[in-house]
Amino acid sequence: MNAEIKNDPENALSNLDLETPERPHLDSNELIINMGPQHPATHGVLRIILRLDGERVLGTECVIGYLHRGVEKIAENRTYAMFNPYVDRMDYVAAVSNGLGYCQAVEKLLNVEAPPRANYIRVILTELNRLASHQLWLGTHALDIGAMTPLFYTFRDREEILKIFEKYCGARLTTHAFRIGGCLYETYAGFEKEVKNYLKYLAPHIDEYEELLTGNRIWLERTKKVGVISGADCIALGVTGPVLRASGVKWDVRKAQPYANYSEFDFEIPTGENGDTFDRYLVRMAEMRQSLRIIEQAVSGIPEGPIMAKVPKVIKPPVGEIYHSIESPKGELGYFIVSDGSTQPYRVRVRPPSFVNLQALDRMVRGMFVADVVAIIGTIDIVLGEVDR
Amino acid sequence: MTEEPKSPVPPPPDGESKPAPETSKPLVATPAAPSKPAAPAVPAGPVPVPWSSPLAEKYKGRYGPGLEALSYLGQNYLTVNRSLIPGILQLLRDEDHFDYCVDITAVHYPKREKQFDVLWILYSFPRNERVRVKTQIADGESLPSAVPVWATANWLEREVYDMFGIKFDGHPDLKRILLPDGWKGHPLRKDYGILQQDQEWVHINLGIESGQ
Amino acid sequence: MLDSLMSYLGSTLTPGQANNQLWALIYVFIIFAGVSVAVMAMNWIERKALAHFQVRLGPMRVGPHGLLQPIADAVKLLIKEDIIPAEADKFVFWIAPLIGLLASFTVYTVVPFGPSQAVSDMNIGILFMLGVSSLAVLGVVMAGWASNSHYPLIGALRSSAQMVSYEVAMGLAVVSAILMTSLHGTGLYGVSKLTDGTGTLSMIGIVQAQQEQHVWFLFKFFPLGLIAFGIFAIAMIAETNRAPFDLPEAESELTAGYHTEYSGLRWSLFMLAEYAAMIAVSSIAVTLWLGGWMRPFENWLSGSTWDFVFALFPGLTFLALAAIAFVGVVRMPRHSYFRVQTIGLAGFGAVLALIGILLLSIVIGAKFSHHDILNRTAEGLSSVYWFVFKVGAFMYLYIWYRATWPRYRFDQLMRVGWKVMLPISLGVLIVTAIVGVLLG
Amino acid sequence: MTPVATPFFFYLLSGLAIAGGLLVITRRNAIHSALALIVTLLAVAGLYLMLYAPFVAGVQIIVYAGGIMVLFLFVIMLVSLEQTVKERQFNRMWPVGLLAACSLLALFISVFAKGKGLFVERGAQLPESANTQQIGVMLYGEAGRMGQYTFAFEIASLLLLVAILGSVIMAKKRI
Repeated sequence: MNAEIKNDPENALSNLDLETPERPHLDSNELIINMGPQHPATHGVLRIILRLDGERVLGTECVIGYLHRGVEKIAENRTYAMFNPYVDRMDYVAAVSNGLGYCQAVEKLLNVEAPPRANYIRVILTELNRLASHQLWLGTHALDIGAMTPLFYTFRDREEILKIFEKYCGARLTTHAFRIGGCLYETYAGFEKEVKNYLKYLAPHIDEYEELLTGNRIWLERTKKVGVISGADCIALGVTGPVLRASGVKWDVRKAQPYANYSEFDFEIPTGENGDTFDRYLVRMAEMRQSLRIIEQAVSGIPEGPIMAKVPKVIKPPVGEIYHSIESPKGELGYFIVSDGSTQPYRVRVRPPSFVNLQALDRMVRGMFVADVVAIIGTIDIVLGEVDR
Repeated sequence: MTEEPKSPVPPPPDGESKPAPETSKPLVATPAAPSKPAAPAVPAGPVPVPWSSPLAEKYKGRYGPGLEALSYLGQNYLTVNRSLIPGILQLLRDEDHFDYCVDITAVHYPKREKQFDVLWILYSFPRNERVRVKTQIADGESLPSAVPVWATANWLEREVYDMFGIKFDGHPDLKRILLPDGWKGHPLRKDYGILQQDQEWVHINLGIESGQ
Repeated sequence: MLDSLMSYLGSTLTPGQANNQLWALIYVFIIFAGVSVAVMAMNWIERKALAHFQVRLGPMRVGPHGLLQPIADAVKLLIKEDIIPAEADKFVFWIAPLIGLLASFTVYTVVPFGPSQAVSDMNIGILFMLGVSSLAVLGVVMAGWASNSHYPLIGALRSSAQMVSYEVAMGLAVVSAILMTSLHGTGLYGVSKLTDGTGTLSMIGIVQAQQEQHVWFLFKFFPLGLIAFGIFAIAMIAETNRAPFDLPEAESELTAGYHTEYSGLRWSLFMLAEYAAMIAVSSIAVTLWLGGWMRPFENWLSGSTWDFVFALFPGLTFLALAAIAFVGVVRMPRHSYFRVQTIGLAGFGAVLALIGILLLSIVIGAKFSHHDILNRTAEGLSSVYWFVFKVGAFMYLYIWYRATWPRYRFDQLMRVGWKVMLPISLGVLIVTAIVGVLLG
Repeated sequence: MTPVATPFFFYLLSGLAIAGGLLVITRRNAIHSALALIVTLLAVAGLYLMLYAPFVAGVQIIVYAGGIMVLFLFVIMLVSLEQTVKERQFNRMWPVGLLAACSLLALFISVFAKGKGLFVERGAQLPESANTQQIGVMLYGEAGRMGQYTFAFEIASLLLLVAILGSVIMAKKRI
């Protein structure tokens, strides 16, 4: 009664999922279990159908779309400026990155360049947002693995970043910080000082996170050799971001094809070796430290000058199409925009890193245990708002 | 992977002075050129120019008239006939190391005879170069699936199918991905209104008259 | 009536041994109420301590510093709708929490809070405790099965597998402690002789053995006792399904494990059973290795003066708690909103202070009056206090673990249980036996 | 040490054991049968206690009620129950079962008819605390002397060890 037999056509998995790496030795009943969409560990409304042999995962199928809001369709019915706030609602834990990517893509289409001071502000805020995103990831990921305490530590520190955002643009989460052509708001008085203070404050706290987790035996056992994916598999599956880097591929859009003014800053791309959950954790921790470095340099070198390029009130890019991508905290976030010369984009395609990375879940969880599934979902660092758009 | 490899694509010989001349890094927003920040966004903007590089020449030589290599704002793309599709993608990956399929998407032009543009946005790690492959198909026509070439094409093609109704032959599991399985209509088509929805589905599954 | 009540007070036997059914009943009620209150207090302390580990405040609204939060929770749980899933096996669903609760409360019959402060002293006390607490698994398994849902089922399977496997290592660790009761020795590796027929399974007998040997079994045959204790301390966390072995209730994987489908009163019965079981296994650990009701430093700080000083501890503890409450009163914001809370906290402090003064006066009175019943009461208070103090330390450890550690995965848990704990506990048992015989 | 309300508890526990036993064979739901079996086992443990055999009672609870029955439940839960509920409970073995039941009944009746004289009068009743030690002495012996059942006990444990090894070999693909 409690186990559905696998040949049930109603619940059969896709044929992709039925080719399993190993047949169970004893022909025990395979259990099909449904995880989500209301499940605490799926980070939103992700539904995963797991096919289990005991506690071992034979295959998965992700059912997504519960948060689909038709962002791309909305874009076609809004002007370029009006669509700008919508992008914040995709990856809502890294709204600033989304805005940066969109604004730069439209600027490229308009053939406009944001002034240097605007670029500095953008880099500072984007990197702060990367820190906030990684902190949220760390807290929830640790919570999935059963460590409660890091969550509260990271949220305490993330709060300070959100306060900076709030002071800068009035919003904490969906910031709408940037405008096409630069920034709307000048930095508030004491912005540099506050950011610098925050950097000083956070650096020891990152050590504190690591102290709680990095050497912890249980943490090591739960993350090492779990969800291993090779660099070649990552590339084939289009996986980008920290997941790709943890598999040993040293690739970061900020270095490979620098946007904004990332080429002016000195930072490193942290990479892992084994491509397991632990390496992804280490890569993200190292990335947080690199972000601190970037912000440090940006805050020290922020020039005076205008913050807005000359952009017409009514934005009418010439006919054409453009693809622009940035390194969001999750991976390569791309915008493909087609203009027909009118005030509204003809088509906006978002290349969401979470969506593409989530596809690698199946590859990562095969042969793992149910308990690892939550660890692996956490380690991919998805945001369902971005997966479903 | 190298961080910033030297692109094998040499600068184009013709000195056509377009706003974004081709550089070794076509996607960089040219930080060293702040001289014209105020280029007014006149509708008569830049036009695509032919893209000449060894890569483009190679494919032109191989496929001839079925292929056009263009460059717009420094971004290169190949417009190809539908018939070339599985072959050229395979070649791009195998011979020219475009090992990373960034995205697959489509654009709907309802007034054209061949209504859909389907695009493959590709990236090569060794060359640090992006290229877009673009083809046109009519409504109801299908395309060969790129899943054997790049595994990532699986979900991307499903999304294109979901949103545009373009079928991909040989796809292992072509079904809707973001919308519910029983939904009727493909919302990113231009003839699908922004307020439109599958009333019947909403009625049956949600028990309400309309989601609005 | 009163005579028969009072007559027992001079006895040095447990009511069960003295065959005093009335006092046995009174003890049962005291223990039942005490454990229930302890669970509620533990609930508050856990939430507060966990909150302070995690840079937050915890409950602050209901009562001063959330002191009334457990009561509010209890009321909420009692009046909540009691949901039974449509396809559930109603009878089993209904009886499962009761079995768990019964098992974890029955265990307290033999817990020796003091030399005579137990409902009864059974000849097979420790065996009884292990046996009855192992029945709690049945409640978990039945709950998981009766819910007719996947997550509870997997949770139940996990927890039964976990409890059954850790029981083995736990039992072997217990056996090595029991072995020590028959191996006389006066210190770490002091004079030791094997004596026939002095070993015992009785809980009170085990503590008395430690008293006679002048050593807590934790320190006996150092480090053997320590290792056995360590094994037990780990296994008992696994037995009670607490972090880092809280897999049956791992919310990130199985929502809430075997009690996913339970709500309201039934759910609270599970919680009550879980916390009662935690206290029960901690009592076993305290009895077996930490000298039960014995006060600390009986060897170093011996003599009647020191006895008196340590006997003052219970009263002083309550006075200290009262002092903390009064500090809280002083620090409470002077605002009309907080008036009720301030008065409440002051009253709470006053009650604590009264209890403290009462305890102190009993102890001081016993010291100077040499009245038999007063003496015995003072002794009993001291014993119960030290027992509860040690158990409380374990409870704090439970909270500390939960705040610090991630969760084990199931296979890792099993590996630790079978491949690490079992061999070590077996080895400790054998080495203890060899050492005992060699020194005997 | 005076026994507590012996006749009452004896009849209560025996009644529970018999009722549990009947439920075990009449319930269609295997889980319910298992639960009834647990009741029977606990009642039997109580009867042991009344016979001043606390050690046996404790072991009965730990091993049967706590250990074996959990494994039973474990197995029953893992197999699909819906079919077993529908299946006919009594198969063709019922004549054999009937024969066994009848002979058991005959045995009981004969014992009842012969009465007390059938049993050997045992020695003085042991105190409760010595009981556990007596078991130990019988199984392991005293200093310098082998116990009455040491050999049988060791053989039994060896047998169990072999059984464990066998089951491991059968269950494990590669060792």
